[in-house]
Formats: sequence, structure tokens, C-alpha cells
Amino acid sequence: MNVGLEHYLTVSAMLFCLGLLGVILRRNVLVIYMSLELMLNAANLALVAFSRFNENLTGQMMVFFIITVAAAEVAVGLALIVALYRKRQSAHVEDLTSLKL
Amino acid sequence: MEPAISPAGYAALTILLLPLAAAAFIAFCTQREGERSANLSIGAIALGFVLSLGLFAFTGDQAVETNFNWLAVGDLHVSFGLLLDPLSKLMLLVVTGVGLMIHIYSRGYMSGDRSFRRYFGSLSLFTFSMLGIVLANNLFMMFVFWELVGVSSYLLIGFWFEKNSAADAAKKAFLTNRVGDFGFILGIILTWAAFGSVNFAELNSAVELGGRLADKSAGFSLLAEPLGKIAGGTQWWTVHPNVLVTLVGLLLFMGAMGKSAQFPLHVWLPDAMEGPTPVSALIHAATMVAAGVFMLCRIFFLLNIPGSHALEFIAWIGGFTALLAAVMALQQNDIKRILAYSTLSQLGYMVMAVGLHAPGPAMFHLTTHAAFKALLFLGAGSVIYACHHEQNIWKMGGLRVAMPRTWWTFRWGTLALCGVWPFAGFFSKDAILAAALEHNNIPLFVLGVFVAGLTTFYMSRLVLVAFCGNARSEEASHAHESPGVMTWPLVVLAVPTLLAGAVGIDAYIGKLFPGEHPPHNEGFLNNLFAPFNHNVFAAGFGLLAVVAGYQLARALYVNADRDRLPEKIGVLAKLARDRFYFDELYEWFISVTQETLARVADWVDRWIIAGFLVRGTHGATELFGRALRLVQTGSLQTYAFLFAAGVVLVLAWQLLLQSPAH
Amino acid sequence: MNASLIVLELAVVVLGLVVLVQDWFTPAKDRRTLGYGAVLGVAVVLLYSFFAFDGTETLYAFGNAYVLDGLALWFKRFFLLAALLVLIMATEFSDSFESGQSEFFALTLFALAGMMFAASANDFMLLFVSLELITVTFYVLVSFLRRRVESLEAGVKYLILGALSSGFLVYGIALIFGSAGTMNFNELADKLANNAGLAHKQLLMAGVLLVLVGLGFKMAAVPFQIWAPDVYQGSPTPTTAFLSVGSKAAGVVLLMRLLGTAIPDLAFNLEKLLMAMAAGTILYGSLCAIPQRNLKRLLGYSSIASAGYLLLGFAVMNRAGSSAILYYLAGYLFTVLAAFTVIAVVVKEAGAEDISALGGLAQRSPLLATTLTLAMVSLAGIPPLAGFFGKFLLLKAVIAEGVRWHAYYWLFAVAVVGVLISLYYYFNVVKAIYWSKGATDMTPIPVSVPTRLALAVCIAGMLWLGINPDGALELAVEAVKSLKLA
Amino acid sequence: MSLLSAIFLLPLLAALLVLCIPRNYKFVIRLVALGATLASMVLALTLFAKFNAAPVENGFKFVEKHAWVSVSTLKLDIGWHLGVDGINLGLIVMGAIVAFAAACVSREIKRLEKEYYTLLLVMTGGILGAFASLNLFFFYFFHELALVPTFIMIGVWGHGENRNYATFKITIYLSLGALIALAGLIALYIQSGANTFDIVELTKAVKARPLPLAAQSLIFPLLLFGFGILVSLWPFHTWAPLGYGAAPTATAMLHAGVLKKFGLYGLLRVGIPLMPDGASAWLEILAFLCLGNIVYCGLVAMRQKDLNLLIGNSSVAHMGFIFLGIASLSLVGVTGAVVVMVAHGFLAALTFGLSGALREKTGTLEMEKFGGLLRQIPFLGAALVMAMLAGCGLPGFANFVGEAMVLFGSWRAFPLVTTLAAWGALIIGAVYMLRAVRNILHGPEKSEWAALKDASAWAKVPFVLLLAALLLLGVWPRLLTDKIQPSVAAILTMANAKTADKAPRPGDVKKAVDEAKQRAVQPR
Repeated sequence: MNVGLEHYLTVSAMLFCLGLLGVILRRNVLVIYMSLELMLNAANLALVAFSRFNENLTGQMMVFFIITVAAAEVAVGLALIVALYRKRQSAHVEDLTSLKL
Repeated sequence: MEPAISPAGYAALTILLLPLAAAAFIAFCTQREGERSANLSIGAIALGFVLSLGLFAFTGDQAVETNFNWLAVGDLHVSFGLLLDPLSKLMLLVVTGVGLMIHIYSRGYMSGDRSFRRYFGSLSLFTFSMLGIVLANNLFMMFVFWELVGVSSYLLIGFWFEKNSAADAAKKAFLTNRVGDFGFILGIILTWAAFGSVNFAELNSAVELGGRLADKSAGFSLLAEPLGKIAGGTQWWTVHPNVLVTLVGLLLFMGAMGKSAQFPLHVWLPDAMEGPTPVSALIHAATMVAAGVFMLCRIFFLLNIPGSHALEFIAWIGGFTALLAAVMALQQNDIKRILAYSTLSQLGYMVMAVGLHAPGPAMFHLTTHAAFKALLFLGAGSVIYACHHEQNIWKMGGLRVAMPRTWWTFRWGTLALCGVWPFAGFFSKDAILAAALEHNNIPLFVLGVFVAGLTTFYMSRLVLVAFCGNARSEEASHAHESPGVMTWPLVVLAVPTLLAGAVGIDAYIGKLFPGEHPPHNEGFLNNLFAPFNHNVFAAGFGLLAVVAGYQLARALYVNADRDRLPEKIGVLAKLARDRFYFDELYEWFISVTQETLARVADWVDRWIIAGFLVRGTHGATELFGRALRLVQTGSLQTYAFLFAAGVVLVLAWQLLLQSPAH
Repeated sequence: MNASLIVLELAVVVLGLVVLVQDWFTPAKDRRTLGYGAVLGVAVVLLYSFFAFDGTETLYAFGNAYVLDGLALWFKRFFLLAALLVLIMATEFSDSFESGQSEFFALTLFALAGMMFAASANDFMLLFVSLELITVTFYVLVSFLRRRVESLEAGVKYLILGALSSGFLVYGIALIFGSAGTMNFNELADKLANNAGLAHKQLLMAGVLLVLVGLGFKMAAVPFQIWAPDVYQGSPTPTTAFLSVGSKAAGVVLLMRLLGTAIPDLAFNLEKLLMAMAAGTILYGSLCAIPQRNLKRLLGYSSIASAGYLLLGFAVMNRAGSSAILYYLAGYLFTVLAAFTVIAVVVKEAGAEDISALGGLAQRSPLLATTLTLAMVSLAGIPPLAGFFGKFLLLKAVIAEGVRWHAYYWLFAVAVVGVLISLYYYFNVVKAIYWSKGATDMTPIPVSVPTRLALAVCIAGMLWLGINPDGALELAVEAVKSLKLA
Repeated sequence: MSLLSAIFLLPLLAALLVLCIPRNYKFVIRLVALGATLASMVLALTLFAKFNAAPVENGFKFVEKHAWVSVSTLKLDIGWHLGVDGINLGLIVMGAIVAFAAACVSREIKRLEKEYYTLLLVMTGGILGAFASLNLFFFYFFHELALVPTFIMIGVWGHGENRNYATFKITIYLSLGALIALAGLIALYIQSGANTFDIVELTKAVKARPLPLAAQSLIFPLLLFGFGILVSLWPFHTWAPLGYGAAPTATAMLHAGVLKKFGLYGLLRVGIPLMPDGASAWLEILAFLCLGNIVYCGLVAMRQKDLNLLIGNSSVAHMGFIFLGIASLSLVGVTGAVVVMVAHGFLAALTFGLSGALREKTGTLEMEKFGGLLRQIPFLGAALVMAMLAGCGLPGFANFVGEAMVLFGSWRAFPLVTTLAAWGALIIGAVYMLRAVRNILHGPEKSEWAALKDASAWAKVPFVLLLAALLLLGVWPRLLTDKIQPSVAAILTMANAKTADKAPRPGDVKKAVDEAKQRAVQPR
């Protein structure tokens, strides 16, 4: 059976939800960050699938923008997480609760 | 355009405004000189008296009215109007005449007092307001001066405001008057609503017209239906016209009840004795209390509308007050309290007279009473002045010898009050008793005679205890005659006490109230004997009551060292001395209704409206705020979860709820 | 693709680079001149923007992904002015940064460039890129005080939630592209106009909603405002100021573009959702602010409430509503920046961020006290200040809609409740200034000349928009003409 | 700057001037404040003198009109439109006099004078501006101008320990009322189709095409309860006594005396004429609510221990009268209501001024602590007695004239309510007023007040001024009523345009009497 648009979409939707669950459930900041990247890539997959089936290349073009932006984000994010780790000697999310109520 | 003011109008205006000018000048200008204020105030009332005499002598009998438009809004037209007719001219004479005597007398009596200036200022203010009532030509203006009289009596009763009793008495007097005024203003509103005007002349013509056109049986027909509808407008108010007219009469009478201290609202007069004695004389004998009776006579045509039952009610209230006050006077030991209750009793007489369709005799009695009651009060004042402010008659005695001039003037006053033949009191009281007979109201006649007896009894008790016998106390023994400025007015007042009866005053008034009683006006001498051939029963029974009263008093009190009456009548004496506990009754009634209501209102205000509603909402929002704030737990995971939940919620709301059919 | 249109953004980016490069040559002690240089640069760009373009006709660039019309120009000037005031505050605040003062100025300028691009976005790609440029620069700006753990914590929270929201945004864009086949707003609008079937496609609506999530996050509207209080409290005061004004306004302009030009026909059935979000945001922002003692957190909640009032304008998506939004934003700019400038000075002086730090301000420095009082009164929406007229226009627009559908009267009632509750905590601040009990030291607070200048500009702005709103309102109406509105 | 706008712009300009004066020139600041309020008072009096009751085109004189915001695309047109007719003339003059008296009384302020006088002048300008403006937007704008000064003045210079709660309560309560009223005004702006806030255009539009009943029954309650809260209508009155008790003297005088009339003026100017059907449904309820004001608050005043709370409650009770007058929709009643508005302004200012002076001299307002003060402070004592008597409606003072007219006017519409109102005014009013006089002034002298001095010559000026005003209007009411009557008549023609005339008026009786006379005369 040939692979249609729906299949790609279901895969990207599942990827998106997995990333979302990762962000909510995992405690380690780095793992959370990775699942965020996962969500972005799910969007990339959906975009590529749409542009393939709609015979329109703007989707592909958008993917490049997303990847570059994700890269910038990762750079800044990791620097931030490292600074936090040096300050708190732990990357767990629970003890990040001095700002509340 | 206001009509051109006649010379009489100018005179009336000056009489009215002089005391006001004096009071204003005293209040603002004379800082230090006490004397100047006394002269000013006396000068003002003296000039007023002279002008009243002039008015009395030269102007004819027809009414002269001068109007200044005071308030004209929509259908409420109130003018600052002065009405000069026989009734008001007579009252002018009474007020300014007696007032002059008392002003002169109080110059001596109050000479030592610290706030001499404030005394004469308030006295002038009182005279101004009293003259205002007398001269007013419409109900609204009368109400304005009604309240001003109430305030000036408040200032005068509370003159020695350091004394707690005086301050309370002043407050009580003002508030009781205010209860009366409450009824009065409602009466005026109802009259205005029913008859379309507050001016006496217009009211009179409206009433006459209504009366003439109405067939007697349906009562006051022509204006009847509109009266009913007009008065209330809403459905349940369309009362039968007779009920409405009676209501108007009673409400207006309520104003008189407050001012003339009639039965339910009489409690303030005895306490008003806290004021200086000349004040008691002026206000609570001659003028202020008489204002109520004067008002009743002035609006008699309203009360007398066929179908109105107000007059019977008034007659009985008057009679009952007379009886009640006389009984209370039996057991009072303070000389001024006795005279106060006697005033109450005589006022009851006058109101009874009005109730018996006899306003003429009522005004006649008012005039004579003003003269001899003022005399008695001033006499009492001179006694108190002599005994160094001792007011208890059982601490006096033997003053007959010590104070000859006070003694014989006081004796004349007592004789006039009891109604002994040649004196003024006899003629006016007889006219009232005759009216009771003519109106064949036997119970009131018997009551009148009995009260005449009681009056003689307590006055003889006073005279025998205070003046005859021997001195019972230190001050009494050293008492000597008061200075000339105080005793001289007594003599002047003694003249009308003797002659007022026969000089034909009732004839002069009779012209105002046609129809009821044929006035006897055949010259001084036959006037002396007129009552006997007019109605021998009334005169005979009157004299009989006087003799009986005197004998009883003589038996009990000649050379008596203590009051032997309680053994005779036991519990009634105790009741009389404590004034039938009316004060306590009112106190209890007020505390039950007004104070509890106030306490409930305050509690509701503090706890329900300000507490529960306002603080409640305040607290609820604050609590809700604190609760909502807990959503910010601080942990990143809950934030992420809430964020995702928010997204799911938004998607669900928009995609599922707003179905595409939209 | 006439590149001359983006001359303003280019100038700002170049200015940022110059500041970065200049940092090598300037010795440590006079870093502040860099700040003032940046301020001057932004001022020049602002002035130039008035001469270069007059916003009457709509110009397109980069394959009409970039539009320059009245609305874009209005917002560009808005962002430039905001950045100007924030930079002044930052230069005063900079001596509390241990190192990298110039990076702060440069990053602020880059964020400014991002916002100006967002103002002219006419394509989902440019929308995403400008949004991400703003977000990423703010990750660093928020966590700039590396020594203090709150700043870092705020930074990480903003990072994770920001990335999460941009994830949703991108997925939304993908779905829209999938269903509509185009990324350009105008084309999308034409497609929606001529084939009705598209409007009912659930996929398109889902995509729009997910984009709405991303923008809602930026504006801190109710379901997505969870990050705002902690980030406002943790980050340094100039960043908080720029966050509450700049990034919120960026969200607003993008949402206006979306609802105004991209999907005007769909806007109608989003009405109920926007109303619910508006009511929720006003209530949440007002209620949670009641017990707040920390000044910056209080202003965080108040900025959420202000987002609620802006959403009122979006719920009433017509000419009156959108011009009211613009006017409210103008007033909001001057008010919030005045408040933050005063708080920056007071917090630096007292060291504590609690309301009690304001004690005795009336005696210590009458200028700061008056400015903060005026700011609070304007935030509360009391005449004669800007806040009042902004709220008045919004409320008038809401009641005008009430005739059509009575639910708007309930929305008005919620707005009134919000205003009343906000009165309580805004006036609590005024109370703390004038008659708080524990005011101990009465040493006068020194206020430097540039801060005085900034405060003067803010006070003038607040009073001018409050007392003589005619000119500003004309500008706002002019700007909104380009949107396809009723 | 014409005469009318000068009256309220002067204080505002003076406020700016005071801002520029350095803090330690206390005397100069006070002088500027006194001068500004005095000047605006003199201008107000000339305005009163030049105002002849000759009817003019749409009833307003000294009209001044400028555009302020006019954006055609939004159909938004808010103009600056000032004008005076019978009703707001009295209120402006009263406001100016009370403002001057308040400025004189502010001598008691010893702290932060510069801020105090700025706020006082802003408040004065706001209040007078509110009464002078015919454009409902500015009507609302100027009223709100006085909100923040009140908050800060009560908070900083107020008295009593719960002044913090009091100031928050008064501010939030008032802005709740103002916002509800604003809702009504905006709804009116839109539903009248005239798209303007200008009262003259609105009246023309409503005359041409009366508002639909649904709109009226929505807008009138909004205005009624919005303005009702501003005027402490019965259930919403708890902020008034608390707020005035804690306020410094000048604020209490200005707020209780002048600002409180804003709601009533609004109801009379906007509510009654433009929404006759909406009004008629609610007037019954209003009559009973104002009964709550008169009787309920009178009873509460009886229980108060603090003089300021007593006066605050009594001023709430007086408001009931004005509401009753307006609810009666009769010419006499409404004119009486306007007279009571003006008279109560003077009365509240006088009583709060006196109690402030007393508090300044003795440091407390607990009535139990006082006794026999009339001997030490004869002038203040005499003024207090006169004020208290004026308060319980003694003839000779303006309050009596107004209250009598209200009673006369409202008898036909609500006979039962009028009776209870008369009881409330005459008896309950007299009871708590005289009890206060009895506790404070009469009775034996207390040793601790032996050293009390009477008011200095300068301190007497405001009280003499207010008493003179009360007496003048009491003795010669036509001075005011002739000016008020035509404007009220115009409003009532619109208000009563709806239903057929309920019951024949006394005037008709006069006609019936005259006709009867003709008939009676002919047959003879």
C-alpha cells in the first residue's frame, strides 16, 4: 500500500504528542529541551509532507527557517542550562521553585 | 403687582419687625453693654404696644391685608402677608401689652445675671415670632412663625443651660412641640391639596362656596368628590369627604395641642418652669400657649365645615385636659408648678370653648387669662425673688404682712382666676359655661363647674399656705417687698384683672364669629350684671363652685403646718403629685419604639450592610484572589502541563463546541 | 523585492552591531556612554521614520511577505519609542550588571529589530522568524543577571515555555499551510473569500488556533499566561519593562494582522473564544494581583489584566475596537515605562522589591512619588490620564456591540469588576508611597538627568493622551484603515 | 476664557501655580489657594447676579462650545460645551462658596501643605467643572477628577485609626457608582442614535424620536443605581459617614456638600427627561428607598457617638429628601429638591467645618467627653446650634423651604411616604440634632475644657459666610426658586410627556372653584 498524506500526518502528530509528553513528564531540563526539539521536527515533517502533496515548495522553504531558528534556540538554551547547572549544581526541575505564588 | 400698602399695613409691619431688629442688633452689635440691650428690647415692644393701641382705636372693623410674594412655585403660592382684623388686633394688644410689662419686670428680675444680653435677645426674638403668628394671613406663614416660637421658647427655657434640668427641659419642650408641628404641617399640606390655597381669605371663600352649594344631607358635596380624589390620588385614599375634612381639622388641631400643651402633649409645660420666672410668665401664661387657641379661632371656619366631627373631639380633649391639670395642681408644692398646671387647666377651658362652637368666649377668656395669669406669675416671681429663690410654698408663710403690694395684687389675680364676681375671670369663664349650656352639652358643663371648684381649691391652698399663717422658714421671715420696678408692673396688670371682664371685649370679638352668641354691649355698668340675666344657671353654679372650693381649702389649710390632703384622698394625691406618671409612660414608649428601632437600624447598618455585604464581598474577592494565586506553584512541570491543558481547552472549545454548522 | 523598505530595521541592527564592536574600544568605567549612544541612535531612527514614510499607501517587499502600511509604521514608531525609554532605564541600571553591559544594549536593539519585523509581517514565515528573534533575544535578556538565581530560574522557565509555545506555533503554521496551501496572508484571505468550503475546514481552524496559542503566549493572555508572573519577578527591571511593553505589543500587532488581513471571515466565529479569553484574562490578572507584595510581580499581574482589556478590543473586531486597542497601547506604553523607571530607581536604592520599599517616597523624592502615583492612577483608568480614555474607548466599543448581542453587557460587567479590583491594588501602591507606617530612612533619592528626561517624556505622554486625545486618536484610526474591518 | 469657564479653570490653574512654588513658602501657597477660591466665588456670584430668568433658546445661558475629540469614522464626537440654567446655577454658586470656606478651614493642615493645596484646588476645579459642563463626557470626566484627591487627602491628612479602610471604601464605592453611570451614559450615547454626549443634542434627538422602551428600561436603572451610589442612596450609603468621619475638614466639606450633588444633578438632567417611561417604572421604588435614607439613616444617626459620624449620617438622611422631591415629578417637588441640594451644600459644609474646628481645638469628637462648651466657645457654640437647627428644618433657613416644598410636592404621588418623611425630618432629625447640642454645649462645664479658646477672627469668616447664605436663602427663597422653576418646568414637560396626567392638580381645584362661582352668581 502506498504511503499517503494521512500517514505522514499521523506520524508527525504522534511525534508532536511524544515531544509534548516528554516536556511535561521528564524532570531533567536537558531531556525536556530535547523533547522540545522533537516537537519542532514533528512540525517540519508535517510541512514537508504538505508541500509534497500540495506540489508547493513554500513548505520546504519554511523548514529551513525552522531548522536555523531551532539551532539558534538550542545554542542559547544550552548556555543558559549550563549557567544554571553551575549555579545550582543540579539540573532537576523541582528545585527551580524560588519564584512562585 | 403687590397692592399699595395702607398705613395700617405699615404700622403692622413696624410692630412685627421692631423686635426682630432689636434681637439682631443685640446679637451682632452690643458686645459688652448689657443695659443697652434691655432698653432696646423694651423700647421695641413699648413702641409696638403704642402702635397696637393706635391700630385698635382708629382702624375700623374690616380686615386689612398686605401681601409680599414670598414663594410662588407652580400651584404653591405663599405670600409674606399681614392680616389686621379684630381678632389679630386684640391679640396684638395682649401680646405687646403683657409683653411690655414682663420686659420691664425682667429688667429688675434678671439684673444680676451673667448673660443679660442673651436673655433680652431671645425675648425679642420670641416677641417677633409671636407677633408673626398673630399677624400671619396664611397657614404656611403661621407654621414658619410657629416653629420660630418653638425655637425661642427652647432658647429661653434653656437659658441657664449649665443646669442639666434646664437643658433637658428645653430639649423636651422643643421635641414635644415638634410632634405637634408634625401634625400641623401635614394638616397644612392636606388643606393645600384639598382647597388649592393656604391663604385664609381664599380658604374662607372656598369653604363658604362649598357650604352654600352643598345640599346638607350629602355633606360637603360640590367640592366633595374632588377633595377625596385630590387628597390622595391613589385608589385607597378616596375617603368620604367628611372623613377627610375631619382629618384636616384634627391635624391642624394637633399643631395647637403641641403649642398649647393639650392632653397628650402637655408634658413639656410643667418642666418649662426651669426657665426664668418672667419667661414662664410671658411664654407659659400669656402668649405662647395662647397661640394654639388663637390658631383654632383663626381657622374656626375650617373646623366648622358641616360634616366635620373635629369640634367634638376638640371639646372633649379641652375638657379632659382642664380636669387632669386641675387634679395634678392639687398636690404641687412648687409655686410656679401650681401656676403652670393652672395655666394648663385654663387652656383646657379655652379649647373646650372652641370645641363648643364658641370661639368668641374662648378668645375672651384668653384675653382675661393673659392679664391675671401674668399678674400671678410675676407675683410669684417677686415672692421667689424675696425668699431668695425659694419656690416651695411650704417654706413660705406670713408674706401677707411682709409684702403688702405683692399680696393684694396676687389676691386680685387669684380672685380673677377663680371667677369671683366683679373680676375679669368670672365673666369669661361664665361665657364658656353659658356656651356649654346653650350647646346643651351637660357633661362638659358639669365638668367645667367641677374644675372651677378645683381651681378655687388649689389657688386658695396656695394663698393660705404661702401668704397667710406665720413664716415657716428663715428666708420667709426676713422677706421684704420687692423693688419698685418689679411691683409697679403688678399694679398695672391688676387694673385689667379687675375691669377686663365688663369692658365689652367679648362684644368686640363677637363681631368676628357671627351667629353663635348675642354679645352684650350695653355699656360698662349693665355689662357687670349681664351674665346673670343672660344665663343665670351658669353664673349661679359658677359662684357656688367657687364658694364650695374656698370653704374646703379654708378647712384644710388655714394655719396648717403640713399638707393634710393626702390622708383625705389617699392614692389620688400620690398620683397627682407624680403627674399620673405620664412622663415615665412617654419615656417608656419612646424607649420601646424609637430607641429600639434606632438600635436595630444601627445594628443592621453596622453588621448587615457595612459588615456582611461590603466586607463580605471585600473578603470574598480577597480570598478568591489568594486561591487563584496558588495556581502559580513555581514548578516548571506544572506550568508546562497547564500550558498544554490550556491549548487542549482552547482547541476543544473552538472545534467541538462551535460546530461547523455555525 | 525593494529592500529599501526595511531601512529602519537594518539601521537598528547595524546600530546593535556598532554597539557590540565599540565595546572593545571603550574602557570598563565609561560603559554608560555606549548606552547613551544606543539611545541617540534609536532616537535618530525614530525621527527618520517620520520623514521616510508617511504610511498612506501599502508597500510590499520580499514577495509581499513584508508589508509597510499605516499599521506597521504606527507599531514601528511604538517599538522605537519603547526601546528608547527602556535603553535609558538600562543605562541607569547597567552598573548592577557585573559584565557585558554592551551586550544588554545590543540584545535590546536586536529584540527591537525583531519587533519591527513582526510589525510588518504579512506572511507566516516572517511571523515565525520575527517572533523567534524576539523570543530568543529575551531568553538571554531575562537571565542576564547570572549571579542571581532568580534571574536564571526565570530565564529557564521562559526558555522552556517559550520553546513550547513556538512548537505549537510552528505546528499551527504547518496545518494552515496544509489546508490552505499558502503562507501569505493576502492570498489566504483571497482563498477564504472565494471558496467557502475552506472556511469550514477543521484543519484550518485548528491551525489558526495553534497560531493563536503562540500569540497568546506572547501577549500573556489567560490560558497561556502562566509564565508571566515568575519571569516578570525574576528578570532585571529593564527586561521586565521591555517584556511587558514590547513583546506584548508584538503579540498584539501579529494578532491584528492575523485577524485583520489573514482570516477576516473566520474572525467572526472566533468571537466567543476571544470574549471568553478577555474575560478570563481580566479576572485572573486582577484577582491574583490583590495579595501581591512584590512590586514587579504586581506589575506582572497588572500586565496580564491589561492584555485582557486589549482582548476586549479583539473580541469587538471592528474599526472602533482596533483603534481603541492602538490608543490603549499608546497610553499603556507611557504608563508602564514610567512605573518601571521609578521602580528601577527605588529597587536599586532600597535593595528590596517589596511594596514597603516605597515607604516615605513622597518625602524622599517628590518627582518619583508623583510619577508613580500618576502611573498607578492611569493604570487604574481614572481621568485625566491616558489609561482612562483608552479604557473608555474599549468600553464604548463593547457596549456598542451590546445592542447586537447581550453577552457583551456581561463582558462589560466583567471589565467593570476588573477595574474596581485593580483600583484596590493600584491604590495600595499609592498608599505605600504617601502614608505607609514603617517608613524609616528619609534620605532623598538622587535621580540622574536622563531618568528625569525619561520620566518627563512619560508624564507628558500620559497627560497629553488623557487631556487632548484628538490627535492621537486620528493617528490610530488612520493606522487601522489598512485592515479589512467593518 | 468666559465667565463660566473661568470659575472652574481658576482653581485648576492655581493648582499648577502651587506646584511651582517651593515647598517651604507655606504662606504663599495658602494665599494662592485662598485667592483662587475667592476669585472663583466672586465670579460665581456675578454669574448668579447676571443670570436673569428670561427664557432663552434651549434653556442654557453663558454657553461656550469648542470641539475636543471628533473622529467621524468612529462616529465619535465629544465636545467641550459649558452652559448654565436654573438648576446648575445654584449648585455652581454653592460649590464656589463652599470651596472658599474649605480653603479657609484648611488652616488646620500642618503637614505637606503643598500637596494638600494642589489636591484641594484640583478637587475644587473638578467639582465646579462637573456642574458647569453640559457635555456628559466632561460631566463624568470632571467628577472623576475629584476621586484621587479625595483618596490621598483622606489617607494622608485624615483622622481616626480606620481612615485607611475608610479611604479605600469611599474610593472603590464611588468608582463603582461612576462606572455604572458611565455604562448608562454610553448606552444612552449609542441608543439615542444622536451619537453625541451633548445634553442639548440628546434632548433634541429624544424629543424627535423617543428612546424605545427596552432601551429606556435598561439605561434608567443603570443611571439610577450608578448615580444612587454616588449620592449614597439607601442601601449603598455606608461609605458616606465612614468616609466623611475620617476625612480632613476641607475634604469632608467639599465632598459632602458639593460632590454628592453630582449624582442627583445627573439624574435630574439626564435620567428623568430623556427616559420618562423608564423612570416611571422605578420612581415608586425610589420613593421607598429614599424613605430608607430619611428614616433609617436618621435612626442610625441617633446611635452615633462621634459627631462627624452623626453629621455624615444626617447628610445621608437629607439626600433622601432630594430623591423624594425628584421622584414626585411635580413642579413644586422637583424645585424643592433643587433648593434642598443647594441648602444642604451650605449646611453640610457648615456642620463639617464646625466639627473640624471643634476637633482641632479639643483633639477629639467623642460627644461624651464634651459638656457645657457654650460658655468657653460662644461663637462656635452659637454657630453649631444654628447649624443643628437648620439641619432639622427650622424655618428661616434654606433647608426648611426646600424640605417643605418637597413635602408639598410629593404628597400627591406618595402620601404615605411623605408622612413618614415628614416624621423623619421633623422628629427624628430634631432628636439627634438636639441630643448632640445637649451633650456638647449644654450641661455643667467640665474642668478639662476650661482652657478652650473661641475661634479667632479669621477662622470665623467661613462660618459667617455659610450661615449668611443659609439665612439669605431661607428668608428670601424667591431669589433661587424663580431661577430654578423655568428649567424644572422644561424637564418636567418632557418627563410627564408619557402618561396621561394622573390626578387633577390643586390648580384645577381653583378653576373648579371659579367656575362654581360663576354658576352660583348667575342664577341670582
